[in-house]
Amino acid sequence: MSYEVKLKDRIARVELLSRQGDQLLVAVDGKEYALDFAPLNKGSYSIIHNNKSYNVELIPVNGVKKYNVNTFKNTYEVEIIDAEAKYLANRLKGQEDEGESIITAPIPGKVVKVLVEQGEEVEAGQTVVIIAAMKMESEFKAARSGVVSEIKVKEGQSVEARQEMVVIEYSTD
Amino acid sequence: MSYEVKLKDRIARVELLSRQGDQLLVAVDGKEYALDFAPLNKGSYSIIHNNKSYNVELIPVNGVKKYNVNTFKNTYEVEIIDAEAKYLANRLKGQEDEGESIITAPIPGKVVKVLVEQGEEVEAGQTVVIIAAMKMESEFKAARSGVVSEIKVKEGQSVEARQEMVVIEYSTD
Amino acid sequence: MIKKVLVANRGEIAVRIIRSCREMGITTVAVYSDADRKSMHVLYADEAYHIGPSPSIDSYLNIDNIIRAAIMSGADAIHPGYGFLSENPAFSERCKKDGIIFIGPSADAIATMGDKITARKTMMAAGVPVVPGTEGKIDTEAEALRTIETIGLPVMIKASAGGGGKGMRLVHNPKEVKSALRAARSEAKTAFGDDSVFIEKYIESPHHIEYQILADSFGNVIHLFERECSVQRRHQKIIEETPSPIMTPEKRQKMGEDAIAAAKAVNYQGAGTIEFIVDKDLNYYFLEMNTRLQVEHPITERVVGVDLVKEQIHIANGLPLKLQQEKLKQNGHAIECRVYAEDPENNFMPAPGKVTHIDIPYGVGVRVDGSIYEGREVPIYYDPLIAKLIVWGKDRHEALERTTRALKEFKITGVKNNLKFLERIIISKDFVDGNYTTHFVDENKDFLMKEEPCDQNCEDIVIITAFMEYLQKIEKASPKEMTALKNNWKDYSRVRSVLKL
Amino acid sequence: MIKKVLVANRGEIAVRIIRSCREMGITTVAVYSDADRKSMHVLYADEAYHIGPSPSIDSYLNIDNIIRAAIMSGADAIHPGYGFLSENPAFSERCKKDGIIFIGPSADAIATMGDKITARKTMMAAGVPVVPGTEGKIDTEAEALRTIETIGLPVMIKASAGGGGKGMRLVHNPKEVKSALRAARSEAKTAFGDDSVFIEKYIESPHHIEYQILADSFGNVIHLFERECSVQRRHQKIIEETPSPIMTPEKRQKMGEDAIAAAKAVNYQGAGTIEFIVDKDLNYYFLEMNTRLQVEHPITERVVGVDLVKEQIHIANGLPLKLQQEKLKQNGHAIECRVYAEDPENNFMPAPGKVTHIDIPYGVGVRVDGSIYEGREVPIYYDPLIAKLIVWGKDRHEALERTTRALKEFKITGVKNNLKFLERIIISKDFVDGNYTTHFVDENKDFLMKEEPCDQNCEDIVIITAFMEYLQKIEKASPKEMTALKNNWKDYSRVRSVLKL
Repeated sequence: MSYEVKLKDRIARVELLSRQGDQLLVAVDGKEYALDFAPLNKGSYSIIHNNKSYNVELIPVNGVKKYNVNTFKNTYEVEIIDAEAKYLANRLKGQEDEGESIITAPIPGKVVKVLVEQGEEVEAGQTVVIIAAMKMESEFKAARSGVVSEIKVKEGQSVEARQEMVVIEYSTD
Repeated sequence: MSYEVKLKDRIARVELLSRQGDQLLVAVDGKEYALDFAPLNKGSYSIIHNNKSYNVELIPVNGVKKYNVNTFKNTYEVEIIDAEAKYLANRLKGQEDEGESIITAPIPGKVVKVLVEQGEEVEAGQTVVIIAAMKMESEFKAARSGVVSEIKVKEGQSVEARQEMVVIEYSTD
Repeated sequence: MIKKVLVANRGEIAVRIIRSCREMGITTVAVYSDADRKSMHVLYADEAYHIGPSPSIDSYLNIDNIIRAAIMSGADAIHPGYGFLSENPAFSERCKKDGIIFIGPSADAIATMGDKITARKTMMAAGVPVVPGTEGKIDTEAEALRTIETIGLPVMIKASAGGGGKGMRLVHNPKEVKSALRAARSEAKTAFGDDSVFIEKYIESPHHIEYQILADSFGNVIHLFERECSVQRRHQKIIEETPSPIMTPEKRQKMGEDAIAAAKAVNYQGAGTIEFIVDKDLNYYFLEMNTRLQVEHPITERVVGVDLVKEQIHIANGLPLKLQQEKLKQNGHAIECRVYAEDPENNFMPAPGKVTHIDIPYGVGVRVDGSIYEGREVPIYYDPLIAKLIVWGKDRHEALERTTRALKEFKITGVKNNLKFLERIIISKDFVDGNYTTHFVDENKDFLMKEEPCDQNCEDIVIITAFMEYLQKIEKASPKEMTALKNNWKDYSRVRSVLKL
Repeated sequence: MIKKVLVANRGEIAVRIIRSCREMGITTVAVYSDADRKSMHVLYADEAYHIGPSPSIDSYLNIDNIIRAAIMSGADAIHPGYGFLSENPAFSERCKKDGIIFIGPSADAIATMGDKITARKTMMAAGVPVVPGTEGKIDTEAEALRTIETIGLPVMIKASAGGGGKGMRLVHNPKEVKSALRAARSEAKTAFGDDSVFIEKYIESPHHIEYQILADSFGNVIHLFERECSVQRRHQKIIEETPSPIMTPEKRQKMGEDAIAAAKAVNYQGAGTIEFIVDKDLNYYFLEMNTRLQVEHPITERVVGVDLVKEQIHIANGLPLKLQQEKLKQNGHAIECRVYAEDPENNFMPAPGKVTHIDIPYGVGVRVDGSIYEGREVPIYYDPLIAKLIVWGKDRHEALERTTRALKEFKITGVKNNLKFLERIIISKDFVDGNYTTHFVDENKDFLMKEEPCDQNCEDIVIITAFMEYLQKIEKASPKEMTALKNNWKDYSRVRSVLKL
């Protein structure tokens, strides 16, 4: 069995070469690892590699292919890229450039400022709207450059969580 | 739905009278309870009854009908007695009086003393064998009166966990 | 004697208060909004009363509903915790009127300290140093300029009823005075319905140091030493420690005496905190008084060896303080880290969500106060504080190394949180050196945002583990589930992608 | 300076040692037997080496294997914890020979204190009171009777190499002397290969009070006050507290001086404990010295404010003690409860099993040291200690009420344990009064075995919850699972029922 696994910017090819109980031989990008790989409870593993001890916890994020991974030192997001995921990524890739993006409020609050107008061109990182919630003001920025196609909120208005605020159409360049 | 539930010596008849989301009306031995019954995670419930708050955790023991139950103050063993369990209990009841009981070692250790001989009559609570394990000596007693039908260990001998030590045939009186 | 306490709060502080009540054999009553039916304080209390919809204004700030719950439950006292109604004089007054003991100061003391100009005047009369500036409110540019001539620039124009940074203007140049004055007054009017403003000298690179005090109904007032609270983000504290690394024994005693004088000036009763602003030369000035328990009270508890909630209850019971000032001592060093459900990479924006996994640190010198559990949804309506880590060491050095150890053991998954950010603070040079002001987070941004490096081996292990877990899931998945999987993933390929910020 | 420590132990003490090493920046090496591959100390350490099969004799007592792991890992020091090889002079010697720092005393000190007659003689020479009795070993009835004439009855005949109650005989009547002497010598011969015995006065209703000491390589020895350890079952401590409720300041100082004298008499180095037996008139006698860290060391850490593992490492590094006797103070009161996987209703028989659920207590004054987690199988091969609850209060009263609160919050499911039994001890009248001896558990059996009453409402709630959970499971169960259920339950109706005791 072999899959690609994504960790931050890196996509690694992983292959299970052999397995004898908890003793694994696995290759990551061609580098071989002989591991004592002991499952603990629900997504926790104790791994010993060259007498180094790793305690790794996996917590699934939305389904089976994405995990939050905790080690003693760090926390990662890891994603399994199987055939389906690849297909999906390709389809999305092709489409999203002509798609649109909706900026939603993650928490309930009040619209303090709308900094753009309909039809206005925005650049990636540009602040689009400011929300006050839990006594704090938070800036919401455009993820990529495009054109504001719709503004769904007004200054002073209260918004609910997940309420749509501003729609941006991606540039096609 | 109605079942019998066993807690210690008590067998209570429980019936779900109505349910509206987390709002339950349940009768226990005819006494009605209107409860706000909120499931938390895996077997944990928050229950509010007449503004009293109960935090109850259920941990299944061997399958689905038996639970260890933790409340803030106490810990209980609770068993659901459905039709199957009743049938089972009846069959067992009829048979166990003519059955036999095997005293097994719960932990590995060494037989310090065997206090009975084959053919000897023993009374309920009588010490049958003494085991030394984890630096402690533990006495093993007959659960009910009967006759020793077989002794499977010798003094000084090491025993493994779950090894059978003494077989007692129940009296039929 | 108080037999039953209603805790008019939620989250970790409600749980913390209930713990001390339990130890004293006092029955506890929780109150909860719609969003908090499954909150830990509801599970942990003996009784629980629903007090309204999720927004605080309809529940935790609803005096009528809380008083009704107190009366129905037969509670003889209410503990307000911090935030919500804890510094609302009307609530203190209402409890008194309805014959319920309010575990906190009188309405009068709350009101006096709640208005900045009144508090300032009261402190000046009591001989407690205040930031140089006007005694009362000012109305004209001429008055403002006269004050500036005396105290020098820069100055801060502040709303008397102010808070949360509103109605405040920093002035560096005499030419800005007129417009700043107008802006501050108009903002104050809008925000608080009161356009009174005053002028204070602006303290650059300040330390925020506060004193815990306790005062009984017999006029006995003691202080329990200082807490250093200069590590802040968005004007909110995130790490506190005691003793303060910049304090001297002389200054400690002097400030302690002034803290007691401040409390006595308002006939204070209960637990309270005098906040001082301290400049680099250790000149200190009264900033404000918090007339309630503070979030960071546990570091004082640890170093002085008291249970402040129990002390509050004893005082509310009309008992005299047993603690004596001259016998109090600071033993060792304590640090508190506030764990927030927030995203440090996104300007500390609150990040509610469902907690899927927690690892809590244990062992020598570690205390955790929290209110989350696995499976719990952190509500979107309230403060994002979900836990506090309180660590003690025999000296500052040990407290720091222990805090680092505990933060590494601490994991919360499912909601974004600031645990890694806290760890970076604790190991940053300025913090280790005890050399920091309220500008610390801004000044150390680059270091604080960096990740601890991990060699390729370590990353590969992570990759292998995820890979193996996935393999196992696939092996275990029944054909039915696999089909569902296949159908699901096509749904994701919609044209519109909803951006989640 | 020590950079890498191998911990030659398992369970909670291994985890506890690793914690302090981590705080000091020291790399840690765990060792494990077959049964301990998934033990917490293995998960928590930086490195892990397998050292043999499950029985201790083949792993944790196997000196060769442990030394090999130390050499392979490049550890420069070994911490032995308690039990296992911690008091084995050969192990201390072997470490020295192989150039590995043994974090503990010299082989000589261990050997001297390990032989009861030698220890007794050494203490007498140092002026430390010992229980009246023979100076050396005795061989004949006549010698025994002469001794008895001097010290009076009852007396205890004890094996010199003894331990664990073996080779001991209590004599109430002169007529029993001859047979008791013969029995004790024969038992000692069998158990220890050495039939030397001696006679001591038997102390009725004794207290067991011990002193923590620290000694560096420069001859500095300090004591860190006493621990009261009289609450025992099966001659094993279950609850310890400090200060002792029966101690006076004068006695405390006198015993402390004697504890220091005892340690100095063997040129002791490291952390150690002098155990005294104390009668009802506060006469005290040297009982034995434990030349290692004790299970109950955390209560001293809490009240005195030290990290004893760190002190051990500093001493092993050849550093002088920084602590000074005259500056040490007992702050407040601490209680330790030992949580065992055992069945109090069945004569405290060890009860290994799989931990299915844990709730751990938190909050002010609570520390938990443990080594279990959900899903963990408690091995059958080792000591059943699975966790320790250490609680602090500003005085004994608060420590007691807090311990009760914490024990109520503490739940371990899946393995039988003594949590409820511990709670009963803490609330029992004799314990609350501080009026107890080593006979406490026997004398309070009836009270300790009782369950806290629960009204019918509370039982009904439990019944309803189980009922609802069952209903939901039935609703969720797929037809396939229901069939499996139906097939399974017929298997139970066997004629033979296996009794599990």
